[in-house]
Amino acid sequence: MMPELGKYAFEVLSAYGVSLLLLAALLGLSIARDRRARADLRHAEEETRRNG
Amino acid sequence: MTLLVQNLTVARGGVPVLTGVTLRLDAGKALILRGPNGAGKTTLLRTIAGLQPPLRGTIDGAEDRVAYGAHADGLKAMLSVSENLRFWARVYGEHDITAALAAYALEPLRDRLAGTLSAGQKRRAGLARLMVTQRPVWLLDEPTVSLDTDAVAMFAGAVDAHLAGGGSAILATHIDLGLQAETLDLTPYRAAPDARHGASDEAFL
Amino acid sequence: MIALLLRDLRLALRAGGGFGLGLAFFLILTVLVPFSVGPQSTLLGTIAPGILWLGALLACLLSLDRLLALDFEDGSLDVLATAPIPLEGALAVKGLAHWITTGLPLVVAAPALGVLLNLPGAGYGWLVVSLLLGTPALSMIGVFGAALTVGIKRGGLLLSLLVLPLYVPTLIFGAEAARRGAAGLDPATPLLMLTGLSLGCIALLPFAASAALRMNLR
Amino acid sequence: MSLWEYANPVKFLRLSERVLPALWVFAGLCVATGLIWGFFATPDDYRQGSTVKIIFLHVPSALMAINAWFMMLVTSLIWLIRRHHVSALAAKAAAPVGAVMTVIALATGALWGQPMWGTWWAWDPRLTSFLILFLFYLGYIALWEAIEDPDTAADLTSVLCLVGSVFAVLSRYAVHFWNQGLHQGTSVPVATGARTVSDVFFIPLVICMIGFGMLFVALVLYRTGTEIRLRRTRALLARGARGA
Repeated sequence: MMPELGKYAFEVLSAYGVSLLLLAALLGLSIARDRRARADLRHAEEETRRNG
Repeated sequence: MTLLVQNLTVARGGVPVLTGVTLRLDAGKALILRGPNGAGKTTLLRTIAGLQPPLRGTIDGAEDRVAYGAHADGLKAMLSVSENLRFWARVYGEHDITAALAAYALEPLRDRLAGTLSAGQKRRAGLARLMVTQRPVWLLDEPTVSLDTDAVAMFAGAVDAHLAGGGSAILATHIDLGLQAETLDLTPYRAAPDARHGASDEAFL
Repeated sequence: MIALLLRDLRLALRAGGGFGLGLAFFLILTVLVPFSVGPQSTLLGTIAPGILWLGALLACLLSLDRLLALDFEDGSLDVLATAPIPLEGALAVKGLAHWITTGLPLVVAAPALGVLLNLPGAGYGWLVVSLLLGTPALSMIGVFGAALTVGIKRGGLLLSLLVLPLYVPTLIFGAEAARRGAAGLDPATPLLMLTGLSLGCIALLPFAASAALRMNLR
Repeated sequence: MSLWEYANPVKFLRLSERVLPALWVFAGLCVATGLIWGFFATPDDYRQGSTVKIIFLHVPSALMAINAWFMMLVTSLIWLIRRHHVSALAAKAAAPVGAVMTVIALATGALWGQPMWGTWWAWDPRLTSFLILFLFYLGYIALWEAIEDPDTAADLTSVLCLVGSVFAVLSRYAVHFWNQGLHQGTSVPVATGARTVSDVFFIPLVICMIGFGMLFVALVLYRTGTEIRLRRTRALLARGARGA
C-alpha cells in the first residue's frame, strides 16, 4: 500500500508531516480559544442578567 | 462669536460616556465643568477641541478658534521659555511673544530651560502658550493641578484677563477659582449604562 | 512648518537630543563586523557595501521611537494636531528633521567607515550616492512606524518589528547599487529604483502616518 | 437582503453557526481526497522522483498565504470605509491562518527544493518573498495584540495592512531583482491557463487547492466567531462596570 518513495522518502514524508502538524496545531488552538471565549461569554451574560 | 454645543454624545474606548450635552459659551464668559472623576470632562473637552469625533450632536464656533491645554503644557524641557513660545507663536502664524511674556511675568525666566522651571512657572508658561496662539476659546483640563495657592490665584487672574479681552474658556476643575462663571454639572448628562447611541460596542450588545 | 523643523533640529543638537546616537551606533557596528567575520581584507571588501548599508539602516531605526514619543508625552502632539498647520505637513517635516539629524551624518560617515572595511576604491562614491538617495525613504517609513506605535507603552520593539519588513526594498536596491558600484559595474538600475522608492515614500507616507496618528490621538 | 446585512455581528454569528458544520466536512473531505490521491495514486516525476508529491501541499498553501493577505486587505478597506466590526475582526482572525499557510509553504518549498539545490534553503526569490510575507504577518498580529482599545487597534492594523501590501509587492519585485531565481515555473499559471503540470497531477492538485480554500474559509469563519464572542464579553463587562 505504501508507495515507493525512493531516496527522497525523508523529504516527502517530513513535508507532509510538518504541514499536517501545523494545520492540526492551528485547528486545535482555534478550538481551545473558541471554547474559552464561549465560557467567558456565558459567564458575562449570566452576570449581566443577574444584576442587569 | 459664541461657541454652541448641541445634544452632544461622546464616547471613550467605544463606550458612550456623556449624552445630550448642550451648552453655549459667549465671548467674555467662562464655564466650569463639574463632575466626579471619569465623568467625561476630559473626553468632552477633547471632542470640542476636535481631537476626537463626537458620536452625535454638533459643535459650532470651534473650528480654528480653540486652544487646548491639558495637564502637560506642550513645553519642550530642553528649550528655553522664549524658544518654546516663539515656536508656538510661529506655528499659529503670530510672531510677537513679548506681550505673553509680560502678561505672565515670565520676563526673568525668559532664557531659563523649560525643564528647570517649577510647576507654577511651567503652568504660567503653558498659559503664555495659550495666549500666544491668539485663539479666543480656551479649553483647560485640570489647569490648577500641582499648583500652590498663590499660583492658583495668579491663574484665576490670568483667566479673568483673557475673559476681559473678549476671550472665553471652558475649565474642567475641582478647585473653586473664584471666577464669576457658570458651572455645568455633567452628572445629569451621564450616559445610561445600556445607552447605545451608535457607540462601537453597540453592535455586540 | 519651518518653525517645527527648526525646533526639532535645535532640540536634536541640544544635550540629550540624540544627535550623535545613530552615528555612534553605526561606528560601533562597523567595528564589530571584522571581529565577527575575521580580519581577511578580501572578505571584508566584498561584504563592505552590504554591511555599511545595513549599519546605516539600523542606525536610522534606532532613533525612530524617540521621534514622536517625546512629543506625545509632553502634550505637544495634542496641540500640534489642533494647530492650523496640516498634520501631514508636520509629519513630513518630522521625517525631514530625522533625515537631517540622522540620515545625513550617516552618509557623511559612511566613507570613513568604508576604509575600516577595506571597501574597494570605486565603491566610495556610489556608497555615498546610494545612501543619500535611500535614507529619505528610511526616515519617512520610520515616521509612519512611529505614528503607528506612538500610543503604545514600550512601543520601541514593536516599531522595529513593523518597520524592518518595510525597509526590505530600500535595503535591497540600496545595497545592490553600492555593491555594483564597488565592483565597478553600472549601478544605474538599482539607483533609479531606489530614487523612485524614496520619492514615493516622501509623497505618500505622510498621509498614512497622519491618518495613523489621528487614530492614536483619538 | 444585501451583503451588508451580515455586518451585524450577532446575525453573522447565527449564519456562521449554520454554515460551519457543512463547511468543515466539505473542506476535510476535499483536503483528504486530494492529499491521499496525490500521495498514493500519482507516479513519480522522471526528474524529481517522489518529491513531486510535495506539490499537493506547497502550491495550495502558497496560494492561500497570498489570498489570506489579499482578503485581509479587502476587509481592512471595508472596515476603514464602512466601519463594519465583522470585517475588522475577520481580518484579525485571518492573520494567524495566513501566517500558518505561509510557514507551510516555506517548509514544503524548502523540502521540495532540497534534492535539486542540495541545501535546505537556497534564497530562491519566490520562497524569499514568502519569508518577507511571513514577517508582515508577524508585524500585523503583533500590532493587534499591542493595542487595548479594539477600535483603535482595528484602525491602525488596517492602515498597516494597506501600506504593508504596497511594500509586499515592492519586496516581491525587489527580491526577484536581487536574485534571478531557481524556482520552477508556476504550476498552474492562472493568467496564461497553460498547464505545465501533466493531467495525472492536475486533478488532485485542483482538489487540494479547493480543499485548502474551503479550509481557510472555515477556519476564518470559526475564528471570527471567537473574536465576536470575545468582543461581546468585553462590551458586556464594560457596560456592567459602568452600570454598577
